[in-house]
Amino acid sequence: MNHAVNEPRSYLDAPYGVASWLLTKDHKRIALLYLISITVFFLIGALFAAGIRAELMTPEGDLFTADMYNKLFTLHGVVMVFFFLIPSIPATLGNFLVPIMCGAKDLAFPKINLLSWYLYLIGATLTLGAVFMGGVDTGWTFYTPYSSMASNTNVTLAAVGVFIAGFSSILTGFNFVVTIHRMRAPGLTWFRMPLFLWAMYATSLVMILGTPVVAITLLMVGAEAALGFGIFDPRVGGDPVLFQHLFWFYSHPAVYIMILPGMGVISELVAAVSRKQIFGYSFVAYSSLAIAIIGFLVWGHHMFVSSQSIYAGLVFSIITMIVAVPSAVKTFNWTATLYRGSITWESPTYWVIGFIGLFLVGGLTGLFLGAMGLDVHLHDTYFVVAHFHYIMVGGGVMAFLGGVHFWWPKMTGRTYPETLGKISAVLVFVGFNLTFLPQFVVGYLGMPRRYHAYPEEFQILNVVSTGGASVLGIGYLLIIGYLVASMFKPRNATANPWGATGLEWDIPSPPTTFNFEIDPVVTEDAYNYAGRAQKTGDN
Amino acid sequence: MQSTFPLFPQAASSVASEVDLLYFFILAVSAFFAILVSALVVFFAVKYRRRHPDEVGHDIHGSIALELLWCVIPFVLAMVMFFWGASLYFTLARPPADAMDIFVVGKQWMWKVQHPSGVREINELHVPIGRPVRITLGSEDVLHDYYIPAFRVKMDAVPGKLTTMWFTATKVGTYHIFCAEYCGTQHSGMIGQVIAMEPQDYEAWIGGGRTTGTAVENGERLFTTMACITCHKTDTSGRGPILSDVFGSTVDLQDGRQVVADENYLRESIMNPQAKVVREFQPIMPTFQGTLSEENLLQLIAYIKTLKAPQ
Amino acid sequence: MHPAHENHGGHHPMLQHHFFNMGQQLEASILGMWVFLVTEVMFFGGLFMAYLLYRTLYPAAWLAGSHELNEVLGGLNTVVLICSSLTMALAVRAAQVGARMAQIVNIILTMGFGTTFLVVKYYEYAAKFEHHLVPGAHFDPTREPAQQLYFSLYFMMTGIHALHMVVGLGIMAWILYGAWKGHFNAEYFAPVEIAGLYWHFVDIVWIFLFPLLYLIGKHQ
Amino acid sequence: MSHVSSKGLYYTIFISLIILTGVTVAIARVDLGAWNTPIALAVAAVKATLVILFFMGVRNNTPLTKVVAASGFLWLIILFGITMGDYLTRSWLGIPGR
Ligand code: HEA
Ligand code: HEA
Ligand code: HEC
Ligand code: CUA
Ligand SMILES: [Cu+2]
Repeated sequence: MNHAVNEPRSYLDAPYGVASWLLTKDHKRIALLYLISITVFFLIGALFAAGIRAELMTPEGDLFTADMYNKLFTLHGVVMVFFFLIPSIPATLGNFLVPIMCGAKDLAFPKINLLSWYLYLIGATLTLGAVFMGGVDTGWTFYTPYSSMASNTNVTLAAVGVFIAGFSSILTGFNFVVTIHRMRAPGLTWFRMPLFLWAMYATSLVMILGTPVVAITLLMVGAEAALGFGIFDPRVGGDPVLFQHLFWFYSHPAVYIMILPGMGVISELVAAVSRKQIFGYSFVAYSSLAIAIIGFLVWGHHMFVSSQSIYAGLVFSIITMIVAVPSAVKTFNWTATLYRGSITWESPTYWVIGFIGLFLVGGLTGLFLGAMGLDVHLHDTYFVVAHFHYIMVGGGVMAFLGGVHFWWPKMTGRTYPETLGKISAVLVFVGFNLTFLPQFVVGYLGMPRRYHAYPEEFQILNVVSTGGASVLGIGYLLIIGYLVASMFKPRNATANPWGATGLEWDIPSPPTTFNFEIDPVVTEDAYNYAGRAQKTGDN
Repeated sequence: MQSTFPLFPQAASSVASEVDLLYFFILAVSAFFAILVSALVVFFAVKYRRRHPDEVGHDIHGSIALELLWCVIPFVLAMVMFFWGASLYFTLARPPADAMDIFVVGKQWMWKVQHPSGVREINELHVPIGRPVRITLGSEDVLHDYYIPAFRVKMDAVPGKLTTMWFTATKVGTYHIFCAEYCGTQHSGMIGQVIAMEPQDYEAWIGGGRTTGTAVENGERLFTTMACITCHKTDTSGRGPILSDVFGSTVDLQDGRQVVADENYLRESIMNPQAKVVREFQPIMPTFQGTLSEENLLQLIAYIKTLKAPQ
Repeated sequence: MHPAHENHGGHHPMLQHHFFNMGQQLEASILGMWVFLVTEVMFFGGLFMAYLLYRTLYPAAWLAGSHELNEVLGGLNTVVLICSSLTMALAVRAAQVGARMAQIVNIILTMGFGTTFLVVKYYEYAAKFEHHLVPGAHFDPTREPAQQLYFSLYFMMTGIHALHMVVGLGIMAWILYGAWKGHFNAEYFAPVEIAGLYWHFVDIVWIFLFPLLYLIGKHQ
Repeated sequence: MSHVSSKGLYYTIFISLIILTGVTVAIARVDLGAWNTPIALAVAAVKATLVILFFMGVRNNTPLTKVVAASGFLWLIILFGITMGDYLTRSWLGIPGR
């Protein structure tokens, strides 16, 4: 690229210094701040996971005490869900891309965006404080009455931490909704929006409508644990199952907070790596909304054996099955997009293929759990653990890493070594399957989750799983290694290394502070690869 | 027990093979789609790989017919799964009328079992094969969950109420019992064994156990020692309602509501008597919260259930 | 500010750089506020859910609990809040027409009503402490246990509501400062408008809390 | 949205709200059986609607704002409806815990 003297500086260089970063209102810088923080929390969560897997090498509970083990999986779950996966794509890629894809200079409320990062940090610090003060042992689900009455660990502190982090997530969603409604560039109609925006919009709806409920619920648990308020206390007539209703009213939709952004990323990537209009654009767009909305009606599928009424169970089960259909629509449309595409074999493609495979397995095993009679056997076994890791790690994390690899040149202006990119994708894929495939088997055999010690006959499968986790861990560490290393190299990325469509690829890598020199006007549909080829052909 | 490296659980109850059948059905559907989609993705990715750097894909926008196809097929399959799963769940939820009653109480961190004959055991459960067993579950502290993988049954024990599950063991053997709801430090130690026996062996075993009376007898004794009898008499002279025939009847309450007197109603009437006050009575019955253990409660309920008005 | 290539000349001084014009900025903030209020509805919604369930399960306890509340004070507070909503609406109107003095007077009145509400609430709470109606170890043991549920919810609902009032007073103070400085006029009144939306929302919560907590079975 | 409502409108709404508060209190003293609570809630809902439409200006706002304002209440209905659906059908089967 030709650097003219008076060309505005990139967002990375324009004002320099620590304060200019910590007080920045630039959505792109906030995205990077988030990226660093969630990576730290991913590593913390992964360390807990390494602890879990190491303990489960042997059937006896020998490495850690039972209490210690319980704290390990609780914190693993809490950190991974609330401090890693929920903010992962929205707060990093979303923050970076939503304004750019809208053709706007920033999010609608830049200060609130910064506030959300600080709230996240405060929440995370409080929860980590709970770790240092001795940990929490309730499981990430905080079920009452154990959490409110029986556990003598730092439940209140951890709950308050999650409560505050919840507000950071609400603020992110709120910013996205307003930005997408009010700040789109002229010509950017709803059905010209990139599918990533649709996905972020749907995700934001869930954040806004669901998160407050879990916040107040955790507050009730805190009030009960700290002050003796008896809202879920059976001794005064309170119902512990009410907690489960309130918790899952948020936490089931929250699983879509974790996967919808990933689906959005994959939709972008599929189109870009095959240089093709996405197959069935409007179906993919609407299915995001369908998942977000119908996803609010199925929470009771976590409670089939909790003593909820069988009739409520029927309703939850049938809607659970229905909500699988929009996911199916997306999967088939991605596949069809590849048909007669022009598919590159660069690293994003590896992540796309990995995602589709693993998400499929994760999603399909959700159907086993949604069938009531079968869930009776599977509930709270390792089958469930395998199911959600397939979706959250195989789906969510793969999509996140795919997105990071795809937009890395745009975000940092640097490229990373392609070969390492491919090797790590394969390592993660193989390691992942080794870790979690055996858990389906051991789960159907009946091994319950949250078990510190287990019967001997389950050992071999658990050893395989731990071995797989080591491979997986190496894959992750490799990625972090070369991405960090690339930051120390000179900027060498071009504006559009993939030859992709989209407003973000029309501006320099890395972009300038206000993204666009000239306010963009959109005149064509998203993913208009054919039209673009036409244009260059005509020249 | 099992081999040292099992890959599939034993099936030792009447429902186990039905559950497995549904499992295989969904497995087959899943395998079909997983293989189909994965194969297509890899096939397309290879077949349509980029040949030269400026190439773009074909300009295909979609197809309504295809979209409908892959909405409808998964929907229909999912509905099959739903109905199958739901009907199986109904089977699992409704114990046969002739089932024998066993009481199980979960408590951090053990399972206390009480047979109808009054024999008790801890962390073990002896059952005869071929006979439906209905388990009434209670909890003394937090949530627990009684899980017998070989029988494919599981149910939460919820403090503050009673829950039910049932099974018919079909194969003699010893099987795992796990606590499947996280309940604190020794959650993974809250395990035990079901010992399924030939009926005659079971009779012998139960005969050899030492008891302090059957559950109903114990309940009757409690009814006197806890002074229930001072208010609940068999004629109208008591301050409380006559309890004969109350189980299963429809009770009129003070505030105009009507409830069916099931086990949970009886439980609540004893532990939190003022929650539902019977019409034309005063809310004077004291709470027995803290005085009666969950097991005693089950005995009292067993006794009240046997009370019948003279013909 | 930013050493921007962009020319602010001719733009309203309160226009932030990333908006095209004041209209877009106002619309964004109003939509933003409504979205925020939706989260508030859901936040209180969790408590209302618990209330609904337990009231259905334990009507007698709810009746007894409600009879412990002072209906007159609750009613007084309802009227106080409605007055504050009126003055708030008038304050927004004053900003819209650019009447500085009317803004100041109405905001001060709103704050006055808000403070009155909190003072009344303080006396109510004090009475509950005296009568051992605060759930937990000191709860009156002669009462039916389910009444604890009533009072747990009473304190959480009114407590969180009162907290919102306190926050509201803070916002009002900030708006008052802006009004004093004469910042708001027909072209730029978004802060007053969204502060008003917040204040009215808090009022609405109380409109529901009053009959649900204070007025159960008053005929009995 | 620079619509300015007249002061008179605000006073009218204010007076209606005060009257409706009086109505709630009065109705609570009459025995309407099972209807007491629904009517109290209906009056509260009317009051809330007045505040939302007039004081909060939704009446003159964009359709989008109207949808947003309604969505919170709609979602509460989902939460209340399904959860209560569970509790109210619990005894139907006559088997404890199902
Ligand atoms: C990102 C997270 C995520 C996502 C997206 C999902 C998606 C789904 N989940 Fe999962 N789930 C979790 C995370 C997630 N889940 C977690 C964390 C838990 C455990 C919580 C805990 O207890 O700690 C859990 C638990 C859980 C349970 C409770 C298990 C139990 O505890 O007993 C159930 C039960 O119904 C369930 C079902 C489903 C279903 C049906 C989907 C569907 O949305 C999946 C839809 C996708 C597909 C179906 C694949 C694509 C479709 C095709 C290729 C076409 C073929 C399709 C058909 C024939 C229908 N999940
Ligand atoms: C986004 C969410 C997320 C992510 C990314 C992960 C990642 C992983 N999880 Fe996680 N997990 C959850 C969410 C997540 N998990 C949740 C919500 C629960 C439920 C908690 C609860 O029950 O309350 C759970 C529970 C859970 C359990 C069940 C514990 C139990 O029930 O007793 C297990 C067991 O294997 C496990 C394993 C793993 C592994 C191996 C990874 C891997 O992907 C991690 C890979 C990383 C490493 C392995 C570490 C880095 C590598 C090294 C330091 C090298 C050395 C490695 C070894 C010696 C092994 N997880
Ligand atoms: C002080 C008197 C008193 C004592 C002691 C007492 N009860 Fe009661 N009981 C009552 C009264 C009065 C009622 C009806 C009002 C009500 O429902 O609270 C009642 C109701 C009941 C009911 C519901 C009956 C129905 O018709 O629905 C059951 C069951 C019950 N009692 C069981 C017991 C048991 C078991 C004990 C002892 C452990 C006991 N009671 C001790 C006075 C008493
Ligand atoms: Cu008992 Cu887990
Ligand atoms: Cu779910």
